[in-house]
Amino acid sequence: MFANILFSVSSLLVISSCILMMWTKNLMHSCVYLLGVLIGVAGLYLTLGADFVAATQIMVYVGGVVILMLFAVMLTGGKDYQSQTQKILNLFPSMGNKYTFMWGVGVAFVFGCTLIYFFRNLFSVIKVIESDDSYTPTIERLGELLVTDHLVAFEISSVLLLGALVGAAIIARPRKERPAFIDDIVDDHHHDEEHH
Amino acid sequence: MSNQTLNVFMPIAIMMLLAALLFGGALLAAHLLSPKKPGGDKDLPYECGEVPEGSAWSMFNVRFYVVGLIFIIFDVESVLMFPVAAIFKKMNALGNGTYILIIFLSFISVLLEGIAYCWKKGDLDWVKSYKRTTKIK
Amino acid sequence: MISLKAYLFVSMILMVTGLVVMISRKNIVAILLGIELILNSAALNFVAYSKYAANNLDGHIFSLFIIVIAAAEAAVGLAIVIRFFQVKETIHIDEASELREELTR
Amino acid sequence: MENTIAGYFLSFAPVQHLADSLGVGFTSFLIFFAFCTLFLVILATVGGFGTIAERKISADLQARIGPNRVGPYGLFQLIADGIKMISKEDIMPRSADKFLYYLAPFLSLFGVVCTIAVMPFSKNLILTDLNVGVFYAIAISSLVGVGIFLGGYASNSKWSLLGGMRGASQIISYEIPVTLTIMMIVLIAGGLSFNTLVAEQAGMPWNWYIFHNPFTFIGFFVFFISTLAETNRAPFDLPEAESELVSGYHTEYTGIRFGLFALAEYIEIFVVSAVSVSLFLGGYHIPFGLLEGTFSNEILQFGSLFLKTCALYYVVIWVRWTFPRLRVDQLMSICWKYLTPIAIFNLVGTAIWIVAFDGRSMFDLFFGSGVH
Repeated sequence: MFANILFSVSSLLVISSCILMMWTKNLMHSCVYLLGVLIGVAGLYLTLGADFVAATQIMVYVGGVVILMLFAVMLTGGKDYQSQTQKILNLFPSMGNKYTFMWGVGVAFVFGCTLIYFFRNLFSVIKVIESDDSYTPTIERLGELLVTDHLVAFEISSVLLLGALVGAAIIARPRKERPAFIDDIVDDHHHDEEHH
Repeated sequence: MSNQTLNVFMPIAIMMLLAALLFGGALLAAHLLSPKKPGGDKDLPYECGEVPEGSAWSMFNVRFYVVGLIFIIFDVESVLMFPVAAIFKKMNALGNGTYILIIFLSFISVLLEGIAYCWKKGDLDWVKSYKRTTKIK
Repeated sequence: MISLKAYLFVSMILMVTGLVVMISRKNIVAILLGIELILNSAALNFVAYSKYAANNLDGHIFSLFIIVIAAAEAAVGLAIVIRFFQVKETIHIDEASELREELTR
Repeated sequence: MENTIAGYFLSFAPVQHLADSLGVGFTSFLIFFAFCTLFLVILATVGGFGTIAERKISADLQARIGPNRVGPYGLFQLIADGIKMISKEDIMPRSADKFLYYLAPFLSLFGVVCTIAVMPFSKNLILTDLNVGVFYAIAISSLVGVGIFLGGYASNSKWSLLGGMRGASQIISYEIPVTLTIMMIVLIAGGLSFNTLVAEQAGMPWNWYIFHNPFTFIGFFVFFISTLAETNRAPFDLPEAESELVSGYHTEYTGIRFGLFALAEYIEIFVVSAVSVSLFLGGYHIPFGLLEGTFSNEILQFGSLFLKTCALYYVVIWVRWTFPRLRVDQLMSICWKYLTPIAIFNLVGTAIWIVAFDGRSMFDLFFGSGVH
């Protein structure tokens, strides 16, 4: 019973936040709706008994990615770019102009149909296990899996993260617009220091 | 331990509900009790008594982003370490202590490399990272 | 009881929304938001199948790694966005049409 | 049955009888709801009394008297403050982002209140002893950072924005030493649920994890300093530094909204103190194992936790009136150049200690294993 309620509330939160996220023009609001989506997905994980994944979802996404997104929106001015010529699509501000909208719908439709066509047998092939409300804590089993079956992935992910850290730090590191100009200033500064 | 139901998550949901109720109730009480006298310049943002100059939503320093970047990588690494840490004691009791210690330490050593790199390159400095210049020929 | 199809439906909505956001928006940060949605839908599918079809925890491990990769992707992607903004002073996706920045600036 | 408060009560015959007629799920819901409300009311009251305690103790430290007009020793100052907050006009800046302006205090409060669900008040008075308990607590409390950032952003005031940016970057930075230090305790305890973390700290004070090995002793201070920064307490109160940033991220918040921010902050201090008591200082266990197993055990354990938490709370206030505020660059360098490397060092040291000495504590090694 509780699982059903939790599922309904979480999926409602996810779906409504998704739609609002498409709808809104304000990027800051988009990020906040993303927060709603993420919390809702964490609730769905809980209904599946995935407690650790749910907590990870909240920790990494809410504590990290969303804050990073908010910082990035602030740093880039938070403007959303629209073309001003559309008529009906002004009601759906985030949809771009009508060509991009048509492309989006068309591609999504074709993509979805293709996926459904290829995976149409999946629902009948997979033997779905009817499960009840029972819940088994996952963390110890996850730990064992991480140090046995998925050990290589576990260790390599740390290298991946190191690479991401180094790369992103190099890219985002603050530097001045015109390096040559700054070099002049620095040189002048050294020059002055030598004088004194 | 294994014979549990999803009801263990119920208090979390109830607490979320109660937080919303507390917030809503407080706002409602304030709405009913507080005076409402709009007008004047009281709804201008405070700027030391002067009329505010422009919007505050301007661009900000990249330093904040670099801090967030280092944070998120460390956060993710610590998240991955938690399940391993949770079974550390059990594995040690089973006699696999050295094995799991090597796994754990090799993971942490990569973390240490990351912090050493950022330290060396000055990403951890708040002020100095701005003075550094790169020469582009 | 909740069926597998309910999860797949929510996951589908996440996927489609992410796709629409990715395609229709012109702001690079918004596109990254769409990517997060798509990654979330994939992770949700993994966990759902892990409970209903496989009955082991491999799906949880996969979604953990998806979250890890999503975080790394967001960090690098947003760093590129910020650098791009410093060079071009806009983050319109159509402006990103050159392979190197002009050194004459 | 489950390690929750409902599971505990369902083991009694009358409640079991009730559950037979109402159904286990609904009975659990009723028990959970009653105790959630109770704990929330207790913590909100404690948070409210925190303001008085702060004013009284600071007055004491500065040889003043402090609030003494409302009620005996000024104890009802809390109610007076509450009435004042509610009856103030609610002003929103003209250019503010309305939606985010409403949402920000809610997120802040939400993140703090949700952590109460896993707080161990005594062995069975724990709302739910989740298997990922302490991890969940860290995760959900990171919402406070989002709330503070959005509060600063939505006001569209320069002071607020500066405070919000500072607050967000400070809170996320100091989460790293906190997480690593908690992981060190998880290594020793062998589990993430709060009852597992507290279980082996029973009995004598030298069983507390702070005295487990030298690394945990350092780790306690790392944790304490980091939590001061996490909760925006002085000397880390940069997001709301009065002398630099008018009032920081809540400059534009008036009346009850400001009150909710302040309430969230004071509850968070209490929660964080209780978490550090549970991790390092024996948790709800009564020192020297006095009166363990007697009838009123749960109440005494609750009292033990409460007293330890209040002692730590006193230290927090004491620190506030002793140390001057840090600069922003000092704040960042303390986090990234001192606390984080020390936390990693502690983590490595503890891991090696556990493998080398088979998980035995320092005291155990020195004085044999007979003392417990």
